[in-house]
Amino acid sequence: MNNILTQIGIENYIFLCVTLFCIGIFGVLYRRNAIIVFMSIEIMLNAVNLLFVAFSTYHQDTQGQVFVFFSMAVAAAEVAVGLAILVSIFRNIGSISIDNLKNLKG
Amino acid sequence: MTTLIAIVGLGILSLIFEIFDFRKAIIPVTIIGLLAILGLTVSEFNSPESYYNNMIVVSKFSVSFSSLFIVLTIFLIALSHNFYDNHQSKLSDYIAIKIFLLAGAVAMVSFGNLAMFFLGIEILSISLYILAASNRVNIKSNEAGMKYFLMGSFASGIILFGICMIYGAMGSFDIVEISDMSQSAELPIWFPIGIVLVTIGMLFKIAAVPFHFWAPDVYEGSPTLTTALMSTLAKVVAIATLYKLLSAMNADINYSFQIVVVIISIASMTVGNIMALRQVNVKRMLAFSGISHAGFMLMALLSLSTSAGSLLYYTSAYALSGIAAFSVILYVCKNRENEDIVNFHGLGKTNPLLAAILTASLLSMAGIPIFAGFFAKLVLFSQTIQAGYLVVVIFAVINSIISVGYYFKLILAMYTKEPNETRTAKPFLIYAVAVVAILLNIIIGLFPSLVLDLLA
Amino acid sequence: MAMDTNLALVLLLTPFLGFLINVFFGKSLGKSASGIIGTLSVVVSFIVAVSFFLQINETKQAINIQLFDWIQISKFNVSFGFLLDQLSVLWLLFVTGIGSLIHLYSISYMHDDEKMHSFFAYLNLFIFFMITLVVGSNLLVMFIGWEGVGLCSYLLIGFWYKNQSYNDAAKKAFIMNRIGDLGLLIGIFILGSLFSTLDFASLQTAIAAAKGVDTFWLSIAALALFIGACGKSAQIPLYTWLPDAMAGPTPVSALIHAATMVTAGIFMVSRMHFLFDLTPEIQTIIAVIGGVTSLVAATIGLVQNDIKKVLAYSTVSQLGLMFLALGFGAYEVAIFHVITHAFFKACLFLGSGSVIHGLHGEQDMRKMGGLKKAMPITFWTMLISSLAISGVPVFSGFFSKDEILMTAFHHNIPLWVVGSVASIMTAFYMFRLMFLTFFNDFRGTEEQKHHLHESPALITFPLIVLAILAAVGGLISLPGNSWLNEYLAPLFAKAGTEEHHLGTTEYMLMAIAVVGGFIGIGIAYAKYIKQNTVPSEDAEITGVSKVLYNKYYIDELYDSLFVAPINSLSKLFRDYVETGISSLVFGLGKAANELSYQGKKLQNGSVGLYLFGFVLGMCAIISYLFLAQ
Amino acid sequence: MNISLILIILLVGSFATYLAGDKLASKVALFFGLAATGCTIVLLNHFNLGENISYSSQWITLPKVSFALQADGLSLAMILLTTVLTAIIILSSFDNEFKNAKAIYALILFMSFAMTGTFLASDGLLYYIFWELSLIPIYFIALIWGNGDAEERKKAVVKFFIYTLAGSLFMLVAFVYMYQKAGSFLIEDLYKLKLDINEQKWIFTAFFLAYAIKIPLIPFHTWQANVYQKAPTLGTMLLSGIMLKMGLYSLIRWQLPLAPLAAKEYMYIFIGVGIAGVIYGSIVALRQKDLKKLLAYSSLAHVGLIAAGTYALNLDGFRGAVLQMIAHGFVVVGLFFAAEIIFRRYETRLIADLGGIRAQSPKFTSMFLILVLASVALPTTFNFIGEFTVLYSLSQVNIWFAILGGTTIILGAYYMLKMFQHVMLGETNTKTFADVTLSEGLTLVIIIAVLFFFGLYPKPINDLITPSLETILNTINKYN
Repeated sequence: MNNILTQIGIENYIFLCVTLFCIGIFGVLYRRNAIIVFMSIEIMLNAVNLLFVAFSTYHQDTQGQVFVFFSMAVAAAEVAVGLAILVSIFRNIGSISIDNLKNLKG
Repeated sequence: MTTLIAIVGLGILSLIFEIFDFRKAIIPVTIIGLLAILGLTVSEFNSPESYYNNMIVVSKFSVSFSSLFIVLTIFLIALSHNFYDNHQSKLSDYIAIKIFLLAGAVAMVSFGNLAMFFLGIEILSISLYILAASNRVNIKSNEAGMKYFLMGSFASGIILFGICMIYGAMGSFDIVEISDMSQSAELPIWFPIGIVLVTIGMLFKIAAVPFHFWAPDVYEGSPTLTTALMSTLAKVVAIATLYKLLSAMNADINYSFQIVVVIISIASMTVGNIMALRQVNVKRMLAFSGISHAGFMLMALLSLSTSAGSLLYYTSAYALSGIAAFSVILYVCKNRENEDIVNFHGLGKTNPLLAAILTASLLSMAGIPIFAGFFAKLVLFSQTIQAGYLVVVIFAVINSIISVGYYFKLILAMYTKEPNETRTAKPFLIYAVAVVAILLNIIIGLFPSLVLDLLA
Repeated sequence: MAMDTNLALVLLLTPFLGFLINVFFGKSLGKSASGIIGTLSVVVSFIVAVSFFLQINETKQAINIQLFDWIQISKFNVSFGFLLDQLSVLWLLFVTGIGSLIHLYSISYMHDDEKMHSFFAYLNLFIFFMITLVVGSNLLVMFIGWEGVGLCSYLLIGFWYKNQSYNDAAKKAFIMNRIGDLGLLIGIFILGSLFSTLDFASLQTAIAAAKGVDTFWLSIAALALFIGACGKSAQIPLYTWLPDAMAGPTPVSALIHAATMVTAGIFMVSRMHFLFDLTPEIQTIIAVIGGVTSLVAATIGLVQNDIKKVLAYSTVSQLGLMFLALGFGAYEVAIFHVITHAFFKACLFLGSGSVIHGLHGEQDMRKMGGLKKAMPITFWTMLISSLAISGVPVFSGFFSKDEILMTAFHHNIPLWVVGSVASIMTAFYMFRLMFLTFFNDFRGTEEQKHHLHESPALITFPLIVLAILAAVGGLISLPGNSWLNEYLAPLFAKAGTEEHHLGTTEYMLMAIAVVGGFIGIGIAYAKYIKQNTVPSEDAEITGVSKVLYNKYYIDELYDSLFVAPINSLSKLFRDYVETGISSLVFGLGKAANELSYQGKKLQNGSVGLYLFGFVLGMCAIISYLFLAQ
Repeated sequence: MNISLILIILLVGSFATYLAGDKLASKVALFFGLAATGCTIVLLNHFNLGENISYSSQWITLPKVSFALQADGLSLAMILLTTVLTAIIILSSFDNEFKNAKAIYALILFMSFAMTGTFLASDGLLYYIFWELSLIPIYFIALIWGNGDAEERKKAVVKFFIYTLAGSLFMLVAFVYMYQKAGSFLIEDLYKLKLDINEQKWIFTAFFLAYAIKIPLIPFHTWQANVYQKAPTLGTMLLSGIMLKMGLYSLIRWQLPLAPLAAKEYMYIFIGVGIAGVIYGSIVALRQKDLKKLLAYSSLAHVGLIAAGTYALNLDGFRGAVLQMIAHGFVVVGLFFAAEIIFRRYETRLIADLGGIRAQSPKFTSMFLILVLASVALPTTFNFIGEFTVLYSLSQVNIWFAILGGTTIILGAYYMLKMFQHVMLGETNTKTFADVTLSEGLTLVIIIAVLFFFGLYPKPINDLITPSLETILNTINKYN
């Protein structure tokens, strides 16, 4: 493991993850379909997870990998809640486009 | 530590009660339980200690803030009796969720490790998403939940990324180690970036400009009790955590970072107050006032080393008056389709006591003397001037003047308008909560040292 | 000394007591009772005054009584005190003396008025304040009386308060006096800060001692004081209130606006003579103003048809003569004329009152005439007084006026001319008055005609007394050996020098004055007896006489210069400035609201936008913190 | 036995009044008002015997705030004014029928409690707290019991509240700033503070904002006339009689000693402002249609003169100002009460609708006239003493100030007599006007008695206030 890191270099991992993270952000910003927004958020989280792993290898320290489990679990829980909310929205207005959520404003 | 465990236990207990159908007993039991836990927590005040190799660190700071959270939760649960009386079947869920939320809150202020911090904030957030959307049939509630969820998880992503960066820089999640290392001269650039990202995430939670957009919508859409919870408990937790985080990370050393805080704080005050002026929906108005108060609280971050006590004081003052105000709102807007000011017309005649309480809490928020809000502002001003940011104080003053404008809109509606109909019901718990909350507010207003000296 | 104090208090407080009684019990006491009480209270003070007079005349010692500290100023205290010396006692004599006569007169004159008791209350109050003014031992105590008499004249001019035009006259009088009072106050301030005392005695010594004092400030002070005098004694430019003051009941005009109050200015100047003596330029101003006033007032008097208005203007003119004398430092001369004038002018007013009484309120001389037979006593008394005022020899006026003119001649020929012309005119209009009122045949309505009757004894008695005094009053200061001058000598250091030995010039002057007087009378006789002309109706008056009849349009001038501008300014402020400022204040609130309104549009409920803001903020912060540095 | 007793009496009184219920409220309130007055007099006596009647105790450790009440001649004089006027005001409203009377009387006592505190507090923050506290009751009094169109009233009152609050908040900032320097809010520590001229200028301005709005001085006066007009008369009395004096008192107690250099530098400007107020107020008063508004503007003129006197920074100025404060307090309360009496009879305050009252009510007329004369400072009334002393002090600064300020005795006479003429005189009014009732008469008589007594013998008050004023003057002159 270690030598791979030395070959490639931690920076590249960081760039990769940042790129992924930004892709996630742009996804959140530009897509209107709630499901896809969820997925973009997932991309963000997973980018971070990947970075965690990379760092933990870099530091030769397992805490980072443990943390990944935390964040996965949390992400799962979040999505579960999110989907639940989405379902009830779909029940109410029959659409999952977040552009329809404009009753509350001003 | 025991606090945390006890709280979780209590949450589970309330779920079990549901199974055995002791629905009636849930609220009393939880309240009693929480009181017991409060005692337990307070007893830990003078015995700072850390558990599970610094996962949880019990300090004066954590204890005092957790006690505040517990008190607030007690109020909120007491209020929920009347609030949920027409869907009893889910009562235990609501209570349980609130208690778990409290657990998250406590975890957040007493974390010794970023993992704990992350878990805490997620527990808090997720419970809040659920509560916000808890009124399934009401599209507004759904929308509020959805908006909060989307942005909240986005913010969590940012926080997570920040934590990751910090980890990358320090190779550890342990606060103590991190702060030790942060003293050393050369730090990788990731570390400050990480701190900033985490800070931004927390700023979102306390709804500071420009991360505040969610607050008004979510506050308006969510069930009123949830709004109360968000505007009091959630906000307080977030600011306390941010404070702890930054003081642990020695972020106040950096001047340009303080400039950012200054700008954000001024912006929050101003935007919050200006926007609140034209609101007709009371919850929405309080949301904006909450934003401005977030701005005030941020002033505490300008003198990290000294302002723990004053932050505690400000948050308690704010939260208590918020609780009092919301309990009146709960009473007034029960079984109404909205929370517009119209509903408050003539409250001064139909129900002088509650009107007086609401007035008092609003005056406290506006910072009129003998109410705690005044001293809260005073101590913050004093510290900020000491820190050399007179300009912030000037803005704060101007904003306090603006804020009077909309607080008084409500007071005027209560006293000068004719009542549209009379309310007969006099739910005991709401009265009790309102009175106790405002009394506490006045007491700490008259004897600020009670709170101020805790963390001095 | 204690004796004196008590006496002084009696002197001062009996009229006040009378006032209180009349205020609180007047109505229940009934008219006659309240009248008698009022009169008695003044008579008492008169007696006390006489006793003081005898004492002073005996000892030549001024009595100085200090009661208690009144106002504390950092540099000095002002105490409540009385100063009874030749001057004040002299004034007391004729104030209380004529006062009692006029009270007596009023008992009958006001008997038909339902508010008689309040009338007497006011009169007593006036006497009280007048005494305070005269006996005050320092400028501020004098100021109490000064303002007090102003108040009383306000109350009495507006005595028939249902008539708003009377109230206007009262208000005008009060405010014009106030203008003078401000001057007086300023003078007091300056003197106070220069010499840190306001007490007459100590001021005199202080000013005498003070060599280093900047004479500029002294002159300012003197001028300020003189402005005060102008207000009270109706001199140009502040004289216009006096003619309007005739709105009050006739006894009031006699007492306040002829005999006593209006002479307060002369009193004050003579009191402060030690100041004026040091400021010759101010004295010149005084002389000039006095002369001009006497002439202007006389010219106006020529054409007035209201019997009281004529007397009013003659009063102004006579006061002008007195100031003329003051201007030349001839205080005792001025005082002499004050006294004689008090006699004959009071008599004239009361006489006119009796006429008006006889005609049931008619004041227009064009509707009188031929009253000689109907009311002989009134006629004869008024005739004597008219002779006196016209300066016909042996009558009192002759001596006093002659003294003034002589003094004027010795100092300043042009002013002497002015004075002489004024006195000729005086002779003319006084006899115009007499002829129009008493000669030829009655021009009033039939109904009035057979009600014509002589007034009752209570009215005629004071007339007779005053007429006698007017006739013989001159004796107190005969040219050559003047009792008055000697009496006042201790007061006015250089009084003696003013004494003129009677040389040819003096006799020549007397002759001129007398001839002038007779010329005036003659013209009047020719015009109103020979040709038997009657002044034309207001509408037909034209040319110069129109200007005169309208008093040179001075009132109109003042209105357009001061009153109107202030009022329109007030309107401007009220309607525009006030609203302007307040809308400025509201404007801030409005602006905030507008901002809020715009802000609501930003909060448009779209998650996308919110997140965009979020990210934007985040980028801004990061770029500021990391990319900028 | 110390001065906190007065505060206790008033506070207890306000609760007791509220509990007493609508029937008894006025009586109970009057009782406590008189109790406070009596207590004040007793304490005054102790004070004159040289006893120390001040009270001080630690309150908040951090920031260091102590509950310090200090009684010197000046504050005692003001308290005497407050308590006596409170009693008078309560007495004056005996003939009014208020809805929810217990509340309004309780508020009155509470307000007088707060104002007393303001006059007593010798700790900056305590002072500020009382200062703000006094705002709440009058806000509700004016809002709930006021007269005229509700919307208009609301606008006026809210403007008043926000405006005054705005001013005082800047004062708070100034206090906090000084606290950072001095490490304490205690007045003596603040007096010891040596700030440089620029700091002083800022502090002076901050204080000036607070006081100029409260007093009010032009151009910060726009709230005044409307609120005076809209508030119920006893509210107006509280405002004009006492509350406005808080501002003037604070000039002497706080602003000038804390920023003496600035005060000296700006002296002429602020005297000018005061005198401009005199002239402006008098002129605006001339053409007012509403009796209460007219009185409001007359009050504006008078306080302008008082403020000018304080800014003259000499003993006479201070002394005259304080005397005039007290005198004006009484006379203005009397005048507003006269307006109220008329309103009770005729249900209007429009001068145009009045007139011809004198014939029907000799007693009322004479008392009203005396009050009018007092307010135009006729000698032997208390107001003359004050006005004379103030004008004298101004003449010490510059004779022109005295002359311009002196126009008040002309213009004042003009608008007051004009008002009197059109309100009271003229043809007998068709509507009958009952003469004063017992309580009305009593109230007016008391006021008039006070005015005349001190008009003839101001020495007691003079001796009371002079020493404290001298100490303050010394503080002001500490720099040179």
